Amino acid sequence: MKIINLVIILLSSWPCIAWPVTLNVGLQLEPPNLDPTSGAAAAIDDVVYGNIFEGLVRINEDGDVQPGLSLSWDIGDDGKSYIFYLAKGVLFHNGDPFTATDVKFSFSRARSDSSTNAKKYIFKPIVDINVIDPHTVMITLDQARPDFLFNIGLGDAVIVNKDSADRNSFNPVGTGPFKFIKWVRGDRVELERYKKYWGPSVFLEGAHFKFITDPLSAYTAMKAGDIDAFPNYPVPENLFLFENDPAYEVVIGLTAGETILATNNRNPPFDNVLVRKAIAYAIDRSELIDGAMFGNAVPIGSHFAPNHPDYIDLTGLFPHNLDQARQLLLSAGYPNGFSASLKLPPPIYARRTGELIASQLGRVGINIKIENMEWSQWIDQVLINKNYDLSIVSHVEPMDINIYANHNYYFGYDNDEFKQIILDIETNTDALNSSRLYKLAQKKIAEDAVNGYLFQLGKYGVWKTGLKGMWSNYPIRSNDLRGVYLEGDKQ
Amino acid sequence: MISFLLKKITSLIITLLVSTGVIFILIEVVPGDPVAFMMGLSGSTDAADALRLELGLNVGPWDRYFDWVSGMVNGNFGISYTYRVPVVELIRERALVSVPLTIYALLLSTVIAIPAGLISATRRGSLVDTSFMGFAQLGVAIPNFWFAILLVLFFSTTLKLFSASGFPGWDAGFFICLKALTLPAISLALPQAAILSRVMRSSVLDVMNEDYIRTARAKGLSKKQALFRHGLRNAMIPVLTILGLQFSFLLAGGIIIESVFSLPGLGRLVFQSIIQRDLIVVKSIVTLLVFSVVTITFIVDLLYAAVDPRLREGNS
Amino acid sequence: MTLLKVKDFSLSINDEIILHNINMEIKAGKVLAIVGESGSGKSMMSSAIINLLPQGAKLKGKILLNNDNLLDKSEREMCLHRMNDLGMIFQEPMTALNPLETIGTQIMEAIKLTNPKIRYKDLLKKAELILERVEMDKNRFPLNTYPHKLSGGQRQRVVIAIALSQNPKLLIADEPTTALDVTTQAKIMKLLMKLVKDYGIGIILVSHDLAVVADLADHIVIMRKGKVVEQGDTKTFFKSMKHSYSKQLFDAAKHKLYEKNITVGSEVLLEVLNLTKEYNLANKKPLKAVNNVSFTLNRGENLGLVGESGCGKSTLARCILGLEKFSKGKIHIAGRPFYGQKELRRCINVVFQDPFGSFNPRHTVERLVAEPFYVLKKPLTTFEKRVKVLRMLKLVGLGDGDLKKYPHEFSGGQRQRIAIARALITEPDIILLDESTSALDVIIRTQILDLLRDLTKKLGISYLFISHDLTTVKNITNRVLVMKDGVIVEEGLTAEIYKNPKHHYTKSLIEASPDITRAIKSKEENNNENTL
Amino acid sequence: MKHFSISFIVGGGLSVLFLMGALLSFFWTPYDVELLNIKGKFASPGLEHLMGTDHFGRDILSMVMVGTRNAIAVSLIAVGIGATIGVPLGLWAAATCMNGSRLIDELLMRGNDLIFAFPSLLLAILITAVFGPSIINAIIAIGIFNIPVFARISRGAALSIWPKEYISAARVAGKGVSRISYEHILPNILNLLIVQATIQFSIAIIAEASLSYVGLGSQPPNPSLGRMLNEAQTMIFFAPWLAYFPGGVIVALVLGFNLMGDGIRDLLDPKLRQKSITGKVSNDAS
Repeated sequence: MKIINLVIILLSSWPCIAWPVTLNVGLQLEPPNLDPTSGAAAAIDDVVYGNIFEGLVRINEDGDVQPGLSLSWDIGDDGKSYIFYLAKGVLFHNGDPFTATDVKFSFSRARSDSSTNAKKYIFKPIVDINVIDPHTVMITLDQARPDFLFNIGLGDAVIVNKDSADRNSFNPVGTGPFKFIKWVRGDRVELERYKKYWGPSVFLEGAHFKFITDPLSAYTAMKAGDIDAFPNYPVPENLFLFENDPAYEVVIGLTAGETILATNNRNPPFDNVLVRKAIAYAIDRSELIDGAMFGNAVPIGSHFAPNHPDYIDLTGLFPHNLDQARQLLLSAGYPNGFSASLKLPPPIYARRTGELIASQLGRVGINIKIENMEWSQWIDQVLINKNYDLSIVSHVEPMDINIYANHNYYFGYDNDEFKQIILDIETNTDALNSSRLYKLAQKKIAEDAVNGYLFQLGKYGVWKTGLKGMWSNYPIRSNDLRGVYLEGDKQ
Repeated sequence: MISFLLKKITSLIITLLVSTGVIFILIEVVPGDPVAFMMGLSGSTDAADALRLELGLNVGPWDRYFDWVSGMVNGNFGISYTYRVPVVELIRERALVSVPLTIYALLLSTVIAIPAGLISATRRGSLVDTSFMGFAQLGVAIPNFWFAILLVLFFSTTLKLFSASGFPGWDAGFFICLKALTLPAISLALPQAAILSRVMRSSVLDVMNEDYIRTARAKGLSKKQALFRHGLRNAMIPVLTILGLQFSFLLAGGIIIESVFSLPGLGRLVFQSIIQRDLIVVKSIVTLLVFSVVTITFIVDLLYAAVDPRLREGNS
Repeated sequence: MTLLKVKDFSLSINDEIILHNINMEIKAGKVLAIVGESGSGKSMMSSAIINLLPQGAKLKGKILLNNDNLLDKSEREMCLHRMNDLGMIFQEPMTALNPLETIGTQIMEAIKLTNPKIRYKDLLKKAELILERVEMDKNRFPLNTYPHKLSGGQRQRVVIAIALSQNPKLLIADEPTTALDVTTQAKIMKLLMKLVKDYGIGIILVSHDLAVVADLADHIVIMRKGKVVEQGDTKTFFKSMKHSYSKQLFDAAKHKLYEKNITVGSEVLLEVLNLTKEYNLANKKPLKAVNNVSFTLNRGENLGLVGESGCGKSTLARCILGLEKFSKGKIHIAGRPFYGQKELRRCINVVFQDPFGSFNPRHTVERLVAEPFYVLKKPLTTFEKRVKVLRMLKLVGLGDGDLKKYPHEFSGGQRQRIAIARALITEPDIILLDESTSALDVIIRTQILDLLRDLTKKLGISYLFISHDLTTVKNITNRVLVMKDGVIVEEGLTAEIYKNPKHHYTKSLIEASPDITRAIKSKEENNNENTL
Repeated sequence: MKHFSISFIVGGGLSVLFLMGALLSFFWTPYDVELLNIKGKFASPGLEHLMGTDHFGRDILSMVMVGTRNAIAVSLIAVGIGATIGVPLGLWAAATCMNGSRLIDELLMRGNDLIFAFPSLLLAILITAVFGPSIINAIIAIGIFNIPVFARISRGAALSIWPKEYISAARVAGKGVSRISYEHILPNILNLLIVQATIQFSIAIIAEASLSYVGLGSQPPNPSLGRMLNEAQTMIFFAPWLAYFPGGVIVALVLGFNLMGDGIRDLLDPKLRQKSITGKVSNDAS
């Protein structure tokens, strides 16, 4: 029925569209390839999710699970078995009809040993997929998995076509409202409205995703009118220039990116909770947000997205207090502080926050040595070899608090109590209960000050005034353009 | 002539072979795993292993080296790890931007520099000379990326004459592309032009002191005639060298400019590839760049021979 | 009738006076010789006539070409004059031609300038004709030959051809043969004279050597320090010359024979046995620069080695000095085989040709002269060195004050004295004089030669004097070797060889080498013919 | 002695000015360059902050001073490396080329070509990819590319000195190749090297700027002109001084050293000097 609403909304908004246009969308990162079921690059979903590819279900702007290729579904009482009722008359861009077998194929492909799907774990719990009829498919899990529905809404679980699957990386073929035209590597990917789209037709003639790495050119391209919309404008500092310009609209939303001061709980002195708390006290979030993000970010007190219903505000747990911090250091046995390295990945937010953090910790006698590095170095040293003291990074995966349950993860947080909570969450099916458990989990890691919790990364949407229907939040990485249209005259 | 050619060619080949070795070793020691990069912060390990297998990263360095070199010899540079398309194709696409850009920049700089150098040489010590050389000094001193930024600010955001960034692709039409390449070309050309004009000036001055110019003047040629009929070709020899160097420099040196204008050029590709540890691409491009440099110096040598009969007989 | 008249002409460059109040006159079909040492301004004079002067040149007075003053001409008019009336030949033929153009194009360009309407066929013909005029065989040297294929003499011919091709009224030849071998020099000079006769061109012949011009010039102008010292008709000049400087030049030019009262010891100091030095060239057969040469040098002997450039004499010298490895044969110094080892090095030293190139410009005279001490087995103290150096400087006629000076503070002659001091400082048995006086002005040259003679006698040093110039060798050696193409063609007592040379090459050398006394004689003879 | 040319005076003046500023920064800067003050960010140039403040409220003047110091230090050391390795190589090559075996000469020169052939910025990036970005690696990266330059120029110059007669004289005195290279060749090509060094220096300044512009080179909080420019880019529209001052300093610095280089050449160039002595400036007929 949600669909109906959508249709109504769209219909009601139909008259005020001047005429269909091809939208120039600016992205900072170019995807390495266009197959969302391969690598983990968020840049892939930026382009293809919801536009070229669709899953059984769709995550919408608010992070809710919506019907996708499956218009509705039933869940067995044990929470293990799912029956999906698929949409009819759906055609892949190569003309093949979409049926239950495609679902089976896609998921089996993702689970297979040779699969290079970054989120294989989504498909781990699947024990059986059987095609009941061309438009009905039943999936059985090893146990109840409340997050399963959400997960198969992710880009990694989109439905692909048997014949074209292997070429998706450079010639993606999906069921989405836009079909792939061409990819001028290093410059843009061109999409065109798919005439035979099964769902309500979209307003845009097509879309060009232009890749603009350089933050300066991001601004100039926008100002010079080369770009109609920058869904996630890379630099916050000159946002206000657009805000002051009536020709542009700035929408500041939230991403699923919890920006944290990642702390290596394995090594001294950070294995000492007192030290971690001291750091928590030493951090001045308002200064960080003001200085590094130019005010455009929301402070967080734990590893949880503020716009999630189960979110609780824990920013007050360790208010900025230098004396407290010094006290704790003293009692932890570091009266005159210590030295530590801070390894920073490339993104601007990390680099800037890093410099500020360094000076903030410096105030309580913790002498920080900044080491800037590229992603692969960071992944190599920090993520894989856990060879680091502190780092700053934004965890953009939605609902990823469970990473704290994995003691081999680079935080090195090993806490049975917390593991139990996550286990409960994963197995329990009752909504109320799960909400309680999530809050518990947030509290736990916040109190243990596993990491320094800084702020939720903002999504800075900048587009020409009159452009409607762009996502204002990033619950998952996607620039779903199905609802986008340009109001008034096309300049 | 033949021996001259042979000598050049052999040294060319040797340089290339050695360079492939150096490059390979260099790349081998670069830490960071392309697969890990592609898998991101929460990639599952067995998927990573599968990918490693798929990319053929599980074999030893020697095998990889020989596969690589033998592959290159018959034009197969392998498949890009990240883009999953033949490296040759990638390079072709990018070269279609970088090479024209380079040539464009080179043309600009020559068109500016040669006359400027000539004029200031002939009008040595005059106001024109001093002002030209002043500009040259300035041109050498301005970092090109910095100049590029100023250009963008002025022409794109203020005057809105040129689009700030991006490259439409040649199928969009020649002049549109030319327009897109203009600002980058200018910002690349300026320092080169500055250098070139200085070289041109000094070499013309040197030539004008040659005895054969005096002979020519004794024939009754005016100073200018003597310079143009007998001086120029001699003066061009050092200029040729610089031009050769500049071509290869520009071809590789575009990295920063390309990213300032976000042009899909070789420079940015290789930069990206280094970041993404798409090492097979890095290897190939670096090799290609080295190759281009070597061949260009080779061509320059041939040009010398074409200009200078003494070299043609190889007795020099 | 007067072709060119220089009247009260003065020239200054950047307010530094180069020429002062010059007066001279040349008639059509006559030869005017300007003689002077380097720095006398003779070259500037010639450049001034054709008005190719450095920037900042100021000219006063008159230069009248057929009674119209060249100094009033605009640059464009001057170009026309250079095209039609004036031709010039320069000292350095090696660089006088554009290396990138064929000799044909360079000649034809000149022709085309004088008559632009000429058809290409005729142009080619004329060019070939002119090349023949300067005795360049058109089969050996077709028009499409590039300069680098030609020897110095041949290039000079091409330069002359270029000048002629515009059939000028006046030809200015600035030391046209100084850079060439004696035999070539003679040929070129003959050619020039022939042209005077054939075309009735007037020639201004600039030279540093009176002997060269004595028998060619109708009129001689002696210049010094930018002034005309003396001038007059050649017939009478040598008898009537008054100025001391002219006399000096004259004496320097006529070489007295070496007095032979020296005692040649029996002890062999240097022995060269079947020495051969091969250079293997790229894709050519190896060139024998020195081919199976043998000779000895006894104590007290003054041996000369004469040959033209490229005959291998310098290579031979370098082998003897241990600067080059030789292919075959032996060199014995003091009876022991020498291959550049230190202990024998002290027995032999050298004085080079170029007084400018033979000193490290950054070292003081003291350090320069003391350098050979490096060969001594036990090093001397700085004091001992200084004492020896001072003594040696005194011997070569330099003062204690020069000890701390740098080479560029000395004149060419003085430098050569320093070079001699350096050569003698370790009291070697042999010194090798490699063209040691060729680069010097005639007067200085005689002084240096005298110095050498005295010193070697005083110190009992034997020397091997290598030169292209017979006359020099003649008056400083008692025995002489004549070398050609790496082979010694003739050997004997100097006096003997000069009286009756056996080998035709030696003959040609002797005939070619300018000799002023002979020159004057011949002049007088053909005067008498005229008078008879 | 020939009086100084204008370019020398101007260039020398500029260079000295910057050197002083850089030296001064060791002892004193108006503000602490590591002192962050978010409250006072984007202060426009004025009495308090002569060059204004940046997005962290740091004093630009102070940062420029230290940045200049770093740039100069990096360039000096890099050029130093290039010279100390390159010149001996060049001399050696020349010596071997003049006396017998050309093989070593060939090898050395091919090696040079190889380095020349490598795209410099790329190699720098690779180096930093291997060892991580740091001021040291910037120095190495720039230094490497100075080696062939000096090797080449000193070889060429040495080759022109070797045939001189005073070299033969020295060898007649029994002196060895290395001794001659050191005693006779080196002093006589020094002028050339000095001139080249100044040129290389100014090139190195730009190289350092480019490296730190792309994030290689000296790391925060240690300021560097290139990185300042990079950070300034996105703020140039409302805080232009962030870009103008560091950029201007780079330009002036390079300009200064280039001019000084030219001036030195005018003073030392043997060719010019010889002309001024003999007064033989051939036909520049006016």
